[in-house]
Amino acid sequence: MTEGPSTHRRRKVEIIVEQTLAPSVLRLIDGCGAKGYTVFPTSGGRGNTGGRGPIPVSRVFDTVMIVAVCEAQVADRILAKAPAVVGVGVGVVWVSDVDVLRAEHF
Amino acid sequence: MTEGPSTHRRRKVEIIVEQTLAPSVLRLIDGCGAKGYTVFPTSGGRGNTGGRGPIPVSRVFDTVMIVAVCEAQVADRILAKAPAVVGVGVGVVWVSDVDVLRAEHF
Amino acid sequence: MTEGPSTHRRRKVEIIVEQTLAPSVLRLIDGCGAKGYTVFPTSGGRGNTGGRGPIPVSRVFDTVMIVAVCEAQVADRILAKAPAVVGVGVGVVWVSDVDVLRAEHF
Amino acid sequence: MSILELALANLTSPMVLCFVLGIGAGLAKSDLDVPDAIAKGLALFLMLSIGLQGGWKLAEAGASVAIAFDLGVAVLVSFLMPLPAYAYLRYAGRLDRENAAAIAAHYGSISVVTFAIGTQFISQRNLPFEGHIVAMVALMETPAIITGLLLARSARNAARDEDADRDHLLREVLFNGSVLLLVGGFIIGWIGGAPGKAAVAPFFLDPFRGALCLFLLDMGLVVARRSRGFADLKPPLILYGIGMPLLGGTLGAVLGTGLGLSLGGTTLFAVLCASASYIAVPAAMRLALPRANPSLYVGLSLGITFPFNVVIGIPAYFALAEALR
Amino acid sequence: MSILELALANLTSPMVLCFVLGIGAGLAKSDLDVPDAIAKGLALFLMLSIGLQGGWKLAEAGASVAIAFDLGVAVLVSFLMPLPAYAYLRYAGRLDRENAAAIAAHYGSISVVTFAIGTQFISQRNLPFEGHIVAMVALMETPAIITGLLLARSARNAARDEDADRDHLLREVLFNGSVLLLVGGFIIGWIGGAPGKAAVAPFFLDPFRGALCLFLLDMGLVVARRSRGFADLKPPLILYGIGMPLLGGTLGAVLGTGLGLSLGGTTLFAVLCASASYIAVPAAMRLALPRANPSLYVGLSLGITFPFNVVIGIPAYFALAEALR
Amino acid sequence: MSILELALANLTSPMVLCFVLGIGAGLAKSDLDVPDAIAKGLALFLMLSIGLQGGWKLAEAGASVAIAFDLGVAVLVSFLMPLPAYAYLRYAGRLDRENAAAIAAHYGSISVVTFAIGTQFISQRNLPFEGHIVAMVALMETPAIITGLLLARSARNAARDEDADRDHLLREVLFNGSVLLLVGGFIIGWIGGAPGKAAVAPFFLDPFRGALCLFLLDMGLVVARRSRGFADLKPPLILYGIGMPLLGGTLGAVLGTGLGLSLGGTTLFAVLCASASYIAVPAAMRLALPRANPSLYVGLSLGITFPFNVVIGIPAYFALAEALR
Ligand SMILES: Nc1ncnc2c1ncn2[C@@H]1O[C@H](COP(=O)(O)O)[C@@H](O)[C@H]1O
Ligand SMILES: Nc1ncnc2c1ncn2[C@@H]1O[C@H](COP(=O)(O)O)[C@@H](O)[C@H]1O
Ligand SMILES: Nc1ncnc2c1ncn2[C@@H]1O[C@H](COP(=O)(O)O)[C@@H](O)[C@H]1O
Ligand code: NA
Ligand code: NA
Ligand code: NA
Repeated sequence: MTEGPSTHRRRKVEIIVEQTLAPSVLRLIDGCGAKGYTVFPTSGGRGNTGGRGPIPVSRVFDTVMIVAVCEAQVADRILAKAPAVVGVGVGVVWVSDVDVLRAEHF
Repeated sequence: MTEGPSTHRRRKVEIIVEQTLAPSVLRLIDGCGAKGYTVFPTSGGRGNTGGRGPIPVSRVFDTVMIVAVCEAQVADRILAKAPAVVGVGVGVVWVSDVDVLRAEHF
Repeated sequence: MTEGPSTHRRRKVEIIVEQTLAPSVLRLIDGCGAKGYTVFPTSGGRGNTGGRGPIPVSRVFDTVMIVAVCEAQVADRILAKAPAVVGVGVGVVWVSDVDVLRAEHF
Repeated sequence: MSILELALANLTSPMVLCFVLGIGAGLAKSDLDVPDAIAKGLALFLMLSIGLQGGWKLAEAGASVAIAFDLGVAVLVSFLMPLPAYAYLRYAGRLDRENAAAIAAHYGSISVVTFAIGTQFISQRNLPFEGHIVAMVALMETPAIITGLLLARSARNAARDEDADRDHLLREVLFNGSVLLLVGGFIIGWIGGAPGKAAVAPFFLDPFRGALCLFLLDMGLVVARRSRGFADLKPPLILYGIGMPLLGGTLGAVLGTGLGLSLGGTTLFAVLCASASYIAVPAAMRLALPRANPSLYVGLSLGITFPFNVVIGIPAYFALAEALR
Repeated sequence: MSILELALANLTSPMVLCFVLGIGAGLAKSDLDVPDAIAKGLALFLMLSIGLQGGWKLAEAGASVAIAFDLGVAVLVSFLMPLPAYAYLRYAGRLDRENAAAIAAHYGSISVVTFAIGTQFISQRNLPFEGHIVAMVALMETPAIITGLLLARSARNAARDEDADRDHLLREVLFNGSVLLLVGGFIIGWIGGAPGKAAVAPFFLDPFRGALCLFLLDMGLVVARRSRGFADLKPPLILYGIGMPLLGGTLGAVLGTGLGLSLGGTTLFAVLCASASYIAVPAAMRLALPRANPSLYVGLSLGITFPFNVVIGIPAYFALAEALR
Repeated sequence: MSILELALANLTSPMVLCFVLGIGAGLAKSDLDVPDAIAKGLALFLMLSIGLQGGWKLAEAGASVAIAFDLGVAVLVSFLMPLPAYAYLRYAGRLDRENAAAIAAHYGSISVVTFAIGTQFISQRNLPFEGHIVAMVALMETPAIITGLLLARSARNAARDEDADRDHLLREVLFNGSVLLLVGGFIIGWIGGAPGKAAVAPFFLDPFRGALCLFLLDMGLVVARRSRGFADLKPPLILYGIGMPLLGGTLGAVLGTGLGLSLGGTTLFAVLCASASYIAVPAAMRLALPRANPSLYVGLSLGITFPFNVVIGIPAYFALAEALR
């Protein structure tokens, strides 16, 4: 596995939820000790609870993707607590490895 | 490789195509047996066929990214069939490993 | 590690910066020899320099994510030069492995 | 004019025809599409404009104790309307507590767009209406959410970060955007009076109906595109989606007449009682009752009750209000 | 007035100047930018408004058999115009079948924005025009796509999910958004007549030219920003981008005069024949002929023909129509 | 009318009340939200409209040497105003060179929205103003950026791709969108004159104040939502945020009177001198002085000076201009 100059192994947690739940997820991520996150808009998708395109009048059901890159223990804590938030409603969670520059940021 | 609590190895397929082709790609993904996907807007990019920023009058050439997390065999099937759709026009495809929560969703 | 039919190992560099810096980053990526990139809008995030939601009057502080999939050496070059651009202001950089179709595109 | 003639006249208005065009385009799977930002911008415009128009009317007419009494009645109606709805949905509709409560909350609340179409129906007939009806629009948006939550009581999921979420919900309910725009516009209109009106009428008043057309085009598209999700609606629920507005409209017409409102005001109060929320309440329910099925509550309020009110309900409530005088 | 005077007068209109401002800003690499959603919202507005205006005119004038005949001629022209275009592009332009067919299809179709500028040119001169010209706009959008596909025939890629794609294409062609808005607006205007017009004119009629200015500002930016892609255009193609609208405009002026249209109507029919699509047809071609090069077809229709028509073509077709009377 | 009465009258205008509504909604953490695209679309509209209005006025009044002299004075003021600001910020505010220079640049430049509110304040009083004041708006946007950069001099980061970035900055400064819209609109208005005005006034002139209301609602939301970041502002900086516009406004009123501008024109020139940029200059500073803290410069110009000017400053400069006659 090629490594760039002075990178550090971290975990990238990606969570897709309805935007109504996004604040709860962000609180959860903060609470687990992640130093940052980024929120991305989606144009819709399909999953177990059916398709969800953008529905202009009521954006309630739109989904966002929340990405947090963090240390492995933090990621484990997020994964352990995530089902309580994304388990009830709509949502998927996955995690993968990344190598970061400027490790103190993560 | 650190694994979060009770996660399951899957493949994440990412496809960038012009949005005109998106419906064909989504049909292909469905047809290969993926249980879900998410579509993301892009703000443009550059590739073999030149740069493509947002062109307001005619959104035809705008690209989207389609992400599907699925079992390895499903991913292989998608990769095998993708060139027929993305081969002609504009488009790139890549795939990587992720660990998912709630395996039954993928 | 499962590999799809005829894929090729590459590195995916992901950079989140304020959009004012995006042109500098894209020039850097081009200069390092990447054959393409894609820019994604974000809906905001939080990091070392505080939270940044969308601020309609002045989009200066909005961030974008730039994704470039490229050969390992190109990625190393980007990582080596990135701190000069993202080091001063706001920004994070990470990199991971992906397997691409149509290797000649990357 | 008979109800049928009224309904026909209503059907030839550009507003209703644009709604029909949107439905047609959506069912034909056309690529016609109103960008989100435009739809949201139009909604902001319509709500602020409705608020201003109410304020200007009140500035002309002046405030009074009678008005405060009317407003109190409106709030009470919004609190109580979910009760019969819940009873029907639990027993005739055979729904669980959470779904029944979520749907019931939608019908105690109101639909600003239905109200806007109602005002155009009234002003096409050159009838006046009381400015404080607009204050009712704002006041009736949220009380039913509380009734709904009380009905669903302990059904919420215990595992989640309840306190933070409750705060979030409270803020969403009290300071939700449409309520602030309606109330804010109302007060701005009231304070500014005639000079304020003269300054901004070319933006907020004259183009109102045209903007409503474009918004209804989008609404039609949305209704048609969500219609697949409406397939979950069984006959007793569809019956509810038509019967409940008729019940609410009748109640509103009777109460409005009793309160001594004008013909226009009575009709609009009936429209408020008959209409169901599909913006503010779904957002609150998604947060507070995540296990309730949105296809049911959005399906009923947006897919059945909204089109029914736009095409048939409004002229019917008007005819009833006229008959009751 | 000579053609030159007409062209000069045209050049001082705010619409054309806004287009020039957009081109200038784009060439200077300014950060000036019209958000996508606004550009799309303006396009919706313009198309619905054009449809309504046509419908209102028809409601005043009344329908007739002569009108149906005019419409038939317009459809026929749209079907046949790609033929000479294809011949030129294949033999003089030395293009392959797919590219030639794709470009030809664009010129059988029409540009709604060019038409909108034409209507403003006409109404600035206080000339009337027939309402059913607007129906022609809708009817001429799509027939040329079929001719184009027939010309390109088996050139499509066999590996793709053809049936589903053909369905998709058919739906896109038949129910494409701009056709639905034009036809829908036309019918809504026709049904609603004068009362409908009174209700929504402050939104759809009075601000029309101003909205067109903002839209053309964006068009100018787009043309300038895509101009690097236009570098692929060789002299025979550039010649085509100017010669083809002149041919189409002349044909339209002659046919319009022959059909007995008014001066305004004849000019606008000429504008339709002269203009080339850059919204609906590129979308269809991208799907149906993915191997055709979009830089060529968008470059020609948007980069050469559109500016040519806006600045020089429209006054020229008007002068010709006047001379033919 | 005393300053207090003027301020009170100003406070009941729908524009200012909408700003207050936005601030209230933002502080209450309401979900009220103006989509980005709408806010940006409104900004485009307002700037193009201001440009056009100036051009139409100039077309009526005619150009002259005196006008060119006025414009020269305006440019000079914009170049020099950062100097006293920088001195204060360095010594009383105890800021480092880069932050002091960045903030100073903002106050030499202007705020188009503050200017727009000023024009409405003036026209509500039926006072005329000179069309070329609008040219000043465009001319005063950017000179202060250069002064700011000279003050910060070698403070830039050497590691970055300086040449390319300097090019980028130069282009951003010279061809920045708002300057192009103001200048472009001005020229289009000037060339088009009365006929151009008649064509587009229903879009660009009549709805201007209403559109400004919606834009200010959004501004209020932004100010309130960014207010947490303003907490970094220490008392000497807050004093600066109020004292600097008072200094600028006084200078402007004196100079304007000296130049022989009308009462309206003098007030507006004072408003320009008093206002601080929060769109063009932050963008330039972010690129040129990345180490300067945006919370400081945006906090001051948007969080302190903008609200101060809107609520108190404009009436005060008007009263001063009146007193100086
Ligand atoms: N750990 C992280 N995970 C995901 N995104 C991050 C992370 N840290 C920072 N970001 C993103 O990068 C932006 C700038 O980060 P910073 O330079 O640390 O303020 C933030 O606004 C986030 O969008
Ligand atoms: N396998 C998947 N791959 C990518 N995105 C998915 C997948 N499954 C679900 N999603 C996304 O998550 C959202 C909610 O999924 P669900 O809770 O399964 O309905 C969907 O609308 C998709 O946007
Ligand atoms: N190496 C790459 N890394 C990231 N995105 C890419 C890359 N190559 C192409 N893309 C994206 O895919 C689109 C189409 O690429 P192409 O078909 O090569 O022109 C581009 O506009 C980019 O958005
Ligand atoms: Na109700
Ligand atoms: Na044509
Ligand atoms: Na200033």
